[in-house]
Amino acid sequence: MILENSEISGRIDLQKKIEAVAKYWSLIFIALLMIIFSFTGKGFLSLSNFQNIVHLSTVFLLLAGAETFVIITGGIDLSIGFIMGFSSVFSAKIIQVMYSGGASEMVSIVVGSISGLILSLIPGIVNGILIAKYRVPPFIATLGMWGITNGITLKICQGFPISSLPPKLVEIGNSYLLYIMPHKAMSFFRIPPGVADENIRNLIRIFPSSLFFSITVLTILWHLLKNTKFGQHTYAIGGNMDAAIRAGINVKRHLIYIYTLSAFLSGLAGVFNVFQTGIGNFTPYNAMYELFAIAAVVIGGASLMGGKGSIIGSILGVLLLKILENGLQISGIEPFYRFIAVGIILIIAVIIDQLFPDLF
Amino acid sequence: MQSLPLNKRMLIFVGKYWALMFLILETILFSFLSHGFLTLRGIQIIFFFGTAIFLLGTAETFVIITGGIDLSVGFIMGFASIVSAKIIVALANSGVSPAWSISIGVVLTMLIGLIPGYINGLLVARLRVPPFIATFSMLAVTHGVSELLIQGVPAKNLPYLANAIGNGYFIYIIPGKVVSFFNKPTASFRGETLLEIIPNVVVFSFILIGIFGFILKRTKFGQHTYAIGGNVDAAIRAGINVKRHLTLIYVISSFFATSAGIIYMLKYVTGKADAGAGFLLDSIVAVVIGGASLYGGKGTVGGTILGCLILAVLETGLRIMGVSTFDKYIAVGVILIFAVLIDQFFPELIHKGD
Amino acid sequence: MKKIFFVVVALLLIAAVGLPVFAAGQKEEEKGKKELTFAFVPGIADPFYYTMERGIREKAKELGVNIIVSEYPKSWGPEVQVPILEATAARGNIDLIMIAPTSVDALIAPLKKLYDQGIEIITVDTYLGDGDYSKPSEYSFPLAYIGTDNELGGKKVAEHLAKMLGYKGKVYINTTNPDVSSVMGRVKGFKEGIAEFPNMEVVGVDYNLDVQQKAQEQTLAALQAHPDIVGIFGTNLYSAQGAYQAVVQAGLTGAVKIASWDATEDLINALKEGKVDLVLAQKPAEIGALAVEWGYKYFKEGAKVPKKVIPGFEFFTRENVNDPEMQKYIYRK
Amino acid sequence: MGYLLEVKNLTKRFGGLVAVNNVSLGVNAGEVVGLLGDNGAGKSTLIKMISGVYKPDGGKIFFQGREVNIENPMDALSMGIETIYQDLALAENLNVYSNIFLGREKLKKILGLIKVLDHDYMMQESEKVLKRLDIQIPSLKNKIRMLSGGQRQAVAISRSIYWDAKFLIMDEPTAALGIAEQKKVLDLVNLLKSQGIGIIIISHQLHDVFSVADRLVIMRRGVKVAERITKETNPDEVVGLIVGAETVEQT
Repeated sequence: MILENSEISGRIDLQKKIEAVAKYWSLIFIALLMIIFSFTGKGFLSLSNFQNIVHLSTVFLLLAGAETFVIITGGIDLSIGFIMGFSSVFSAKIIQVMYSGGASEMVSIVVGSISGLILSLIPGIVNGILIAKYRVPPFIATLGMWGITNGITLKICQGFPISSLPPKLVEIGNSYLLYIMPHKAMSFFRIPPGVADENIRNLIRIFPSSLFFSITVLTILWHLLKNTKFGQHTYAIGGNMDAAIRAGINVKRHLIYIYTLSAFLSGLAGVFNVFQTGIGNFTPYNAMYELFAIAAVVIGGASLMGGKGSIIGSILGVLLLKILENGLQISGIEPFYRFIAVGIILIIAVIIDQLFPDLF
Repeated sequence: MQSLPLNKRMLIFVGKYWALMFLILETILFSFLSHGFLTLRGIQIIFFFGTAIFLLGTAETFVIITGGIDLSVGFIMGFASIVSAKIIVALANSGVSPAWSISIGVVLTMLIGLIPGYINGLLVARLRVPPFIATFSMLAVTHGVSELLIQGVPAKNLPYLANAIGNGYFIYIIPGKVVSFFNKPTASFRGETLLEIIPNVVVFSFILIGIFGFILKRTKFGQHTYAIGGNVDAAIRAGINVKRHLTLIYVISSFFATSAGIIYMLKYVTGKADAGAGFLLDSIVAVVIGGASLYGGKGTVGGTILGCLILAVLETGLRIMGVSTFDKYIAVGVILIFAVLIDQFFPELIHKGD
Repeated sequence: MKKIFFVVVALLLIAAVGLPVFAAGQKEEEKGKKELTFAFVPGIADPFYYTMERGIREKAKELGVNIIVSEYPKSWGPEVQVPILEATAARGNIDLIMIAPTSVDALIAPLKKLYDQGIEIITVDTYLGDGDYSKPSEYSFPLAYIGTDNELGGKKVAEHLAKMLGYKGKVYINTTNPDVSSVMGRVKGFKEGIAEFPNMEVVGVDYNLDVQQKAQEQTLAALQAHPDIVGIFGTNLYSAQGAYQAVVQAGLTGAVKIASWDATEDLINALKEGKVDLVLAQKPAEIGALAVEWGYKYFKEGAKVPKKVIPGFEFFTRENVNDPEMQKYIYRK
Repeated sequence: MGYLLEVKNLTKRFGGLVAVNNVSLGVNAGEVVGLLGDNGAGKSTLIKMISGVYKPDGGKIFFQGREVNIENPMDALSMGIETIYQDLALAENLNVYSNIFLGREKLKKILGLIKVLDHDYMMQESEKVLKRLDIQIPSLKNKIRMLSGGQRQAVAISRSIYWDAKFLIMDEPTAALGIAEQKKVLDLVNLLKSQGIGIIIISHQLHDVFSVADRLVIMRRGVKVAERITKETNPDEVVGLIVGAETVEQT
């Protein structure tokens, strides 16, 4: 008996270890990738490269955050990529009109960004109403909204990116918290004066503002999902819609909120994109932002059946995909291998999820 | 229990046949209002360019009835176009006659094209990976492999015969002079009226679609497909080998995507990785308009073809009419949502009518 | 009630789709019979072709030619473009089609078919086969190819950039898609140009598939892998915009020189702000105008159209960017 | 010996959990055995092993005196072991006769070679079996989705009867039914018993079990804890066995 017990406990120990590996597999995978790439890619393992990665991930982090909420409820939102383009073009257009009409830089930026954000709520509300009230499958409702927002966006900008925006935008969007010129100068938020072009390569930049921005937003989302009634209800709806209804949760209203939140976050990504690039970008047809976000969320442990997923998981998902992409680029590997790698990683993610159903 | 009042019966009628009515109305409108729509040419354009979504739509019909979805069909189509082009070019260059190279290439590609579907099926059926993810991964993998095969540059230099088959017609008529089959009359000269009737690729597609439509509607295989979509547990307990069946479903889907890829290769004499990328969503939309539910258990090949036609007529009609591109996106989005709303509002009426 | 409401919505929807059709239909009724009608089929929805459309419309108005502009393809490829081409041709009464073929071979058959029906073809920006219509071949039927000499352009960009860099250092290319003939010509020309300077080297070519965000990521990665890159060539607007934004983000503005192809407003502004150093402006409007003009001459005067028309290009630099003369080369609708 | 169906030492594990532990039991032809136990006692797992949904980790199954190997549901069905589940396992999107024939569709040949579904035959046969059991359903072409709970139960039972069941497993057959419908189902059980069919019935409704079962088997935490002849016991004792009061007293 005793022998048997120890055998069993040994087995449980092993199982626990395996489960720990399975649970943190994305983290382990990221670590592995980093080790490999620091050998294969010159310049991969450096502060500036990681800052680049997080800076360029900002948009995707926001989109994945949006998709996380939707997927936990068991839905899907295909319109996020185009809502992003919609808000980007809309806010840029307003900024452009105000700026050229003589409004000050800051006023036009603030007014433009806020109106872009508010407008981006509309497609979300419509999505939510269609899905919650009229029981249109999320796939179809958001696919329809995909076409509609894309059409409206292109009508506004006529196929041209919106440009001639105040230069301040890019300055804010690409600024860093701290600039250090070794042995010479140090300053906050702006490049130290007197750094000439030749020396600019030596300037050290620390902590991009965009990281500050994404940390703030994601912390709020994390808190919302993890510690609030709203988050709890989101999981409940995804776990068992009937149970949620019987428990007195106003599921319809909640779903409308979820899709509105998703659109709002996509809108935020769009506005940020204006800051990042200095132009209002419509979303190109083949960008497939939504599929990227869905992939990241699934890698992060969410299930498309609903009821599972977390913000931290989704963040890891985005970082994994972005580090993979960046590392392969720096290592000079053909982009085509990247597609294959993404596909295989996704399958690994889901199979791990299937093998250990109670982990996440 | 009184018999239903007239307006209710009308509603049932509308709910049941709205798609067909929409198609008819759409066709009537366009034929009055856009020049050159209701002509032999206009109609053949709809069918000729519709082949891709007809085939991919049929693929999705099978998958969606089982409650799944196949996102990889577009890139399997591209993969097939590349594989077939590569094989044919290689054979032709090594001295095999064009007819033989094309035949061998097509047959081999048909076989190779089943592989991604088989893997999809294994992932979904055996490893219980959600179809969305399994097929999305397959999308990425086939995309990567296709691009690697051609290094980013579309495969070309196919024999002229491929072009002749892909863009050929069954019957050619020069009114009052010549009728010829399969080959363009040599007597024709530029500017003369030449009637070309029934494109080859349309015939080929509809034979395939017809066969599989029949299988779905009339056979045990079809019945089991619906049963799996309706209630997997019931299907398992009824002794249906669900795993094997699902695997077969994804293989069928892959088979149709491969056929679409081969037709692409014949039509455009190139192989291109993203050949079918743009048709994926259209084909899913067509299936849904055709009355299928993404929750599974419902849908018919006939309905899907109806859905495809609604989309193809709309696209072609708006194009011939010259409506701006941007408005078209909006129109398609609105119609899509509307299509599903109707379905949501009439379910009980539709079922009573069955 | 709800159901009746939906039937009403259905009817309204059909009417909404129908009404513009009515309007469009009536417009076509009014058109005179003896006027020439030219159709324009662009390659993809992007500012280059929108600008070309403007040139076409202006010239057509001047000459009294009817213009039909087809739907803009949402992505690059024959499977998107050919259906649009055929649907546009199905409207009938078209004398000439100006098209940017999205494939050098896939477009031959459909265009030949239209040619056999009596429609003349001019290819703009991109071409069929190898672009040489003067020798007999299965693709020699178009009246002409009108477009920029991309290889020459690439070479000139290389020369300008080399000069700015003092003829030394590493350069990097960001481009769109290996299956676009025009863009590949630019890359080829640029590489040849750089190869003439022994102290210069091309350290990489990335394909962004026409997604600006991707261009930005790739450029940043390239800068990371090769910190000593001093010059970048972005071969079209998405590549160039992504590339300069990457440099801005890396804080290397000024230290890395950027040569770009295609004069969008954004790139011109960036040039003014010092973020971009050289902009090659093709003349899309002029390409369009030339196509209309030659077509008109062919039909009205029986003129012999040259098989190849090369309208040249202009360079924007910091010195001339504010010249009133140059402003017309900026891409606008 | 002599049992129609007998299981010996059946065991099933799920990971670390032993759902069914060394359970043996036998059922005679024309006998109804009630399988009782609290939630999680392992009743469902046990019958799922008999019907081929789960594969046992240990133990043997004998049917008609021979040891049998049940790999999947089809094996069980082909031997004549039919199961009616609590959730009925009907495909709601299919009509009544398609469900009765699900998995064993009658085919006919057209053009001499292509096998297609024989709808007419399946419809007629289904009508016959419903008539035999005195069940009324408006139209056999109706989809299951449109039927009431009792009608669904009737469809599920007629489905197993049609296939000449020798042995029937019923999981909570009366749970979701109204009073009149419950009685109807119990009548059906008695009818089947009189036709020589062996039946295992799982139910929480002791009243129902006592009214039809000849023998009772009680399970707790995956173990068979008792077996009683129905006439020799009473509901109080059985409840005690189910919740484990008896054992507590004994120790």
